[in-house]
Amino acid sequence: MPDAVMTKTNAAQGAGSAMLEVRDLHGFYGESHVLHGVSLDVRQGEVVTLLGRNGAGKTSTMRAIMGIMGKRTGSIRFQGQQLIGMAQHKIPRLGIGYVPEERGIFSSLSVDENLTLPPVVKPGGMTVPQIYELFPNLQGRGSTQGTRLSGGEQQMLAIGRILRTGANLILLDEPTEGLAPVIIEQIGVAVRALKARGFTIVLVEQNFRFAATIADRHYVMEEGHVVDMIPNDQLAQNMDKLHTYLGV
Amino acid sequence: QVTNNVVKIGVMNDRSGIYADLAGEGSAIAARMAAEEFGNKVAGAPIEIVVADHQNKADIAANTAREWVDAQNVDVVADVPNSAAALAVQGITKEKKRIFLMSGPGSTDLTGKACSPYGFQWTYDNYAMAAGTARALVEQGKKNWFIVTADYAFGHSLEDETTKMVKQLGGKVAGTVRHPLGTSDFSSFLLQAQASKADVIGLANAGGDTTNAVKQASEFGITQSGQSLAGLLLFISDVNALGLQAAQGLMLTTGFYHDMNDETRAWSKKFMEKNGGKAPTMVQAGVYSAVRHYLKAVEAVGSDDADKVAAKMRETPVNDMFAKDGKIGPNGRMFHDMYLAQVKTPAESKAAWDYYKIVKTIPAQQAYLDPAQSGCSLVK
Amino acid sequence: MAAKSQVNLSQGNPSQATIAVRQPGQDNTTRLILVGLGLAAAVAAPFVLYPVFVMKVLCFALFACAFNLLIGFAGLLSFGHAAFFGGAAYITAHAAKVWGLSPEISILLGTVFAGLLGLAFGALAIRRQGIYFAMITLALSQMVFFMALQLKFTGGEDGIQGVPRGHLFGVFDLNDPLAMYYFVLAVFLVGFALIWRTVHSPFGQVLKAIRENEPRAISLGYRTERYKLLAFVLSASLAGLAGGTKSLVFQLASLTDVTWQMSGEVVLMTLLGGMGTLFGPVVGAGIVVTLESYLAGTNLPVPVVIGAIFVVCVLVFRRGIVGELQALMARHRKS
Amino acid sequence: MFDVLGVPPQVLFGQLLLGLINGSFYALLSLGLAVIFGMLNVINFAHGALYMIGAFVAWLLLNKLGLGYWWALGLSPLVVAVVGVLLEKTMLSRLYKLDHLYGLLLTFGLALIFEGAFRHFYGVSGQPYPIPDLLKGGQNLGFMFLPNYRGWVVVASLIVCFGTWFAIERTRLGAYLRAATENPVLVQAFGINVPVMITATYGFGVALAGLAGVLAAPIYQVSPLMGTNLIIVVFAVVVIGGMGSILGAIVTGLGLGLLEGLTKVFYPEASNIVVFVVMAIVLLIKPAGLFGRER
Amino acid sequence: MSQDVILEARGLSKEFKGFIAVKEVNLQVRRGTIHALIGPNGAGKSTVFNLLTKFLTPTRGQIVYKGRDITAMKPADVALLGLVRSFQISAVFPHLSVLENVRVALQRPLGTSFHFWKPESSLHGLRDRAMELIEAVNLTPWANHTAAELPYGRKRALEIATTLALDPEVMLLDEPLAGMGHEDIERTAALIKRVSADRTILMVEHNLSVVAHLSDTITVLRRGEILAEGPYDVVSRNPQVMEAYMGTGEVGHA
Ligand SMILES: Nc1ncnc2c1ncn2[C@@H]1O[C@H](COP(=O)(O)OP(=O)(O)OP(=O)(O)O)[C@@H](O)[C@H]1O
Ligand SMILES: Nc1ncnc2c1ncn2[C@@H]1O[C@H](COP(=O)(O)OP(=O)(O)OP(=O)(O)O)[C@@H](O)[C@H]1O
Ligand SMILES: CC(C)C[C@H](N)C(=O)O
Ligand SMILES: [Mg+2]
Ligand SMILES: [Mg+2]
Repeated sequence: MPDAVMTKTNAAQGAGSAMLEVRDLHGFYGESHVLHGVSLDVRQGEVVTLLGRNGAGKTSTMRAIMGIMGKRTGSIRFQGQQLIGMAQHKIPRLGIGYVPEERGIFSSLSVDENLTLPPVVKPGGMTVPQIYELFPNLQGRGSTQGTRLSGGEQQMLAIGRILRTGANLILLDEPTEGLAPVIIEQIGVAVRALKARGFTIVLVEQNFRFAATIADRHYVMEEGHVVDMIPNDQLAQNMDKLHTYLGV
Repeated sequence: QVTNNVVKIGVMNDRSGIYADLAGEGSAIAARMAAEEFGNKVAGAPIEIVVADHQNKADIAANTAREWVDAQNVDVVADVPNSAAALAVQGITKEKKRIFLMSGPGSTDLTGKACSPYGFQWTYDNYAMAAGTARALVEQGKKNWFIVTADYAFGHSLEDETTKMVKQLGGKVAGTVRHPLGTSDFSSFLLQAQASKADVIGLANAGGDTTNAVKQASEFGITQSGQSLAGLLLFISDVNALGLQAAQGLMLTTGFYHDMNDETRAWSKKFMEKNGGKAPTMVQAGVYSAVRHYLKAVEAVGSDDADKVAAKMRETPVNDMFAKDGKIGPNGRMFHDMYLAQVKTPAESKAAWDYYKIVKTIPAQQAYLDPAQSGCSLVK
Repeated sequence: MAAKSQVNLSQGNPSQATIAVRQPGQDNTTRLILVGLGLAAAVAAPFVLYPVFVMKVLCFALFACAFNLLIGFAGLLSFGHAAFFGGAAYITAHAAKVWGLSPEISILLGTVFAGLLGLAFGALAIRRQGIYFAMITLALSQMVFFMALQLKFTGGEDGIQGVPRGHLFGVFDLNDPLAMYYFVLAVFLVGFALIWRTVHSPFGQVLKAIRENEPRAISLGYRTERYKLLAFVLSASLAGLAGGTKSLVFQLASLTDVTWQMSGEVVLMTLLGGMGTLFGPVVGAGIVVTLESYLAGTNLPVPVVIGAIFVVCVLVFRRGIVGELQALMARHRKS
Repeated sequence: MFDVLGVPPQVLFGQLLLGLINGSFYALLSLGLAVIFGMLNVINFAHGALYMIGAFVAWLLLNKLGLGYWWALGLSPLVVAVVGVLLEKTMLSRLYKLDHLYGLLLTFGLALIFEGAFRHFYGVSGQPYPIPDLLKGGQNLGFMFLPNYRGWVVVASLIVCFGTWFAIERTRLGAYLRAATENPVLVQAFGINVPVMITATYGFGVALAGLAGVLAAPIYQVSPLMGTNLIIVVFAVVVIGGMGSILGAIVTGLGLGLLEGLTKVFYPEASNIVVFVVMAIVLLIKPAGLFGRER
Repeated sequence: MSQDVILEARGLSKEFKGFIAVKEVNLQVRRGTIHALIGPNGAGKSTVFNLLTKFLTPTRGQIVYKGRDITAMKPADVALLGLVRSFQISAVFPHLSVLENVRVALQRPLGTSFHFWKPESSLHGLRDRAMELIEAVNLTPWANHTAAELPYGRKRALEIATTLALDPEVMLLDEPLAGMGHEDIERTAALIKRVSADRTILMVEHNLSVVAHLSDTITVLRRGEILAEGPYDVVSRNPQVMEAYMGTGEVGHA
């Protein structure tokens, strides 16, 4: 069924067809309890964004999914498999790729080494030439030290290296943070291209003008849980609501 | 009347280091054997024996001695192998008027510049070593020497006693090199010794240092190439550590050997039973002899007053399995015969610890320096 | 800086390379009471305990406090403080024995020497932080060790023995144990007071700031090297003061005081007592010294016990005794 | 024979060769330290103690089980590695979140414990360990007599050193190591089991120390303090080479060995401190060390 | 004209091992203005900041501040001359209280900072001034909390207060709004406007709407070189700038 008809409530029920299904997720950094019952669904081939103010818990949600957060309870199912309690390093091997907020390009590795670092976890990943095709800026920078690339190029590299692994769910955390508008557009182009190739994408964004150009649905987070879900084509109606959420 | 009604003997030596085998617990055992002969009571007071490990560190030795005397009223300190430590202890026992029975330390300063009215150097000293081993070798015509010296009080002293002796007999010392106490790799020192082309490489060190040096000398084909080695202070424990294969033929000077006569054999047998079958070194035998002599003096004067006891010890000759008619000089040197020995070949050795051939006996007067020349202020 | 290169499995801010440090406890009344009791105990001590032992404790306590000034308040871990402690001991001993100078002058010379040595070390080491700093100080102090081993005046393995205690200001005969004791106590108190003042001075404030965030301190116009260097020199000098005094107490200066094990020992004392607390090092020193002299009697291997304490402190007890107590009091005050 | 600067070549080359031999121990040990530091950012103060344990295991194998040198060469690095793994799992791993100085302090404490324990049971005097028959005897090189065994030590350590260097700098494994050093959490999030990698690295690093221990046994004898005497110099080597730099550790290790040899010829008194002098100079000119990159 | 130029870079260049991060930059910051430095990531903005404040030494070129060549100076000394910077990643003293954070900056001019024998009370005089500054960035309720407890936005505010405590003539702010939520952005922007009254500000910022309404002059960097300079509306219409930086503008920061 088309996203249009999907509302927040039946998003929860639509679990059956969901590729990623998060239920009542709680997350902690040592003492501090930062995720308070997050529930959301992502379906095969969708682009979904997490919107919310600073500290709303967007990054934490992603870290929780990847299992790189202190303690977490509740349920995270990926293609039916429970991720909570699974060994950290096994999670990515199911086919989940993570592009962190801070990009995480390695300065002690060349661009090529950075690109080929993440092990291939599934067949059907992109080849290095295909990646260069997708991100022309990276062409011929192969031997450059990773962190010598400019912020934007680093962002592309960070995304590119995940595409190689054949992961079919990709978590992008603020791909546009601190990027120049022109580069934001390039990233947008790339993400759409990925969607066309059938990748499923979860995207954290502050900048929803950008999000609006690529996403199918938007989850809004506040104080560590999801407070609303707005399909992209209903954005117009919900603008003012959204503005209050994000305090614009 | 014995102060606070106990005679406390502090046996201080290296219990964990390169001198542990030649002194260590063995010296404590020897001291206890002496006490037992007196039924652990003397002049009506019980004898108590405490031990401490000075780890070959002068400061630990000094602090222990100070605390023994100040806080635990120890009456007499015994052994203290390691001349540096012994010099430190001598300073304190002298100031605090306590008897000091030195069996381990070899430096002649202890009965020379640094002598004390309460200090007795019992078993051997570096002069005796030179007078024994060095003389013997020079007289065999090995006149050109190179000396490898342990870089502390003892080594320095042994180095110049040997040098004096060699020169005096018309030999020469081509060079010397100093190594830190407890060196594991002698290769670069031996290399210099080898380059010197000397006939004899004299090892002015002791215990583990000597055994290491000897082993590595053969590794670097020094002995094969015709230069001969001389352990200027070798103990039976060292020979045991080296094994006869490596040690055979070495000349050495000793104040005691367990297999000389029935008396020594009898005592040594008792000792070995208590000491896990290890034969007594001269240091350990010396501790027994010194402690025994001290206790006899206490018995005789019926007091542990240092001055009285020291005087008594001086006037009574020493007679036991260790020394026959030994005499104590004004500088605290105990004069007794020494023996020049050679290490047996594996073939010659019949039993465990059957290591030495006694080549000759060195009469006390030759073996030790005349107190008059010792430079000790107590001699007039 | 070192922290940038860390394997940091936490999400904590990696640019904070400073050891967990407690602020000195606020509770002043309890403090004053403690101080009062401490003083009383210190004055009475020689009548109850073996004076030489108490003097040893005081020397090491001062040594540890000096060290703590650096680790606790400037966030610099020096693994070479023995060089200052032992170096000063040699100078003092030599001055008193060979040059026949009076005790106070001899100690002063030792202290100054340590300060200058600190200046030299600092100049080299201050350029690096964290582990690098520790390694460099360690290596430099090892250099001092070998010099002590080889230079003539230090007497190598034998050390400088039979150092005369002499007459303080030409008046008080320090061979009298009590006189010596109160002299040492006075030295300790002076040193401790100086440290206390330093920590609570404008300079101390800047030190804290540098420890917290050096680039920011620079951007505020502080020439941070100079502050760290001054802290280092102060710490070194005080360590020297302790070492010089010790050499008179034991009338001996020896290699033991310049070994890296000695450097490690003072780290332990401080860690055990509580880094960055004013009284921690004193407590730590007291415990370690007592323990060592006690263990010497038993046939337990001293280094093993010491090492074990070290490990336990690092794993579960990082605040140290005083640190933990302060934390307790703090929690108490909250609830 | 001709003299070099008034020094008989016998002495000069002899000392250089001996220097090279010491150098290969420096190299092996500092290599282990570098690998560990590079990955865990821990200065492994226990390295000297583990080197000692390596030697002792060899000695025990011989005296308790009658297993000779060649067995020891394989087994004791293994044993040491196991010890290392246990240490890492039970203790070190709890400290990564904290300031690295705690790692230094912990391993310092461990060093005290190990050395103290062995010292308690075996005393500090060295236990002899025989040279394997295969390597007895020696070569007369004209300027000096080189015991075969010492020759072997040089060869063996060179092979191990450069093998390790290649594995880490030139292979994929190396890329993982370097990456995990920078950002373990992320590497983990790529599906690589970082904790295991870290543990393995520590195990490997200390195994190198263990190996050095076995190689050392026949030369330096087996004594509880054999590590203590060596480790600080090795620290200096690591600092000079540039902490964490593999190649730096190897090259500096061998280089300083030779330099020490030279000093022994021309100014023996300084031979103990020359390393530290060099360190001071290097730090003044290149604070990150000869091969180190400023991080 | 040039006499009211307070800070000037002449032919400033910085290479990192052959890689040129900043190339021949000539920059003139006029006294009393807010001057923005924008450009795509990696253009060299932060590097320029680091060069101007001497946290990096230029490979080539010269820096003139108030007619005086400061190219060879140490960063601390530059700060002493009233040229003070903030950092791209928030920089406070986490375990000091907010008050102490500000006071550390205030105490410097006293010249007693090396006096380890003076009591802390010698600093109490600074309290009132500190509180004023804290008020100015409305952190008063937080004054006695440690900086670590502050939320991100407040940390930036504290950082600005600390910088202000030095009463700098020129403030360099590196992405003062980066990673802030919208309400923080507005508050901080307002604050910057306020404090710009009697001083000069040079700032790096990606948030164009803020840049637009704050800055008098904008310099656009690209690959280490100056692409364009001038007031916002001029620069923003420059086709090169659009191509290199703004793009079609439809997805620029809200
Ligand atoms: N390592 C950490 N330790 C403790 N608390 C943390 C840690 N990381 C994040 N937090 C807290 O968790 C909450 C959620 O943080 P998170 O980074 O998920 O928010 P976010 O929505 O991603 O914000 P942003 O838009 O700034 O990325 C915040 O209150 C933050 O302060
Ligand atoms: N220490 C360094 N070593 C090598 N290259 C560096 C270094 N610092 C910066 N660079 C490079 O210089 C270029 C400019 O970096 P800079 O941080 O100035 O960019 P920026 O304009 O601040 O970008 P952003 O907007 O992302 O902060 C980048 O390509 C960067 O990779
Ligand atoms: C027991 C002896 C080997 C000690 C050595 N002779 C010394 O005087 O130091
Ligand atoms: Mg985030
Ligand atoms: Mg920047």
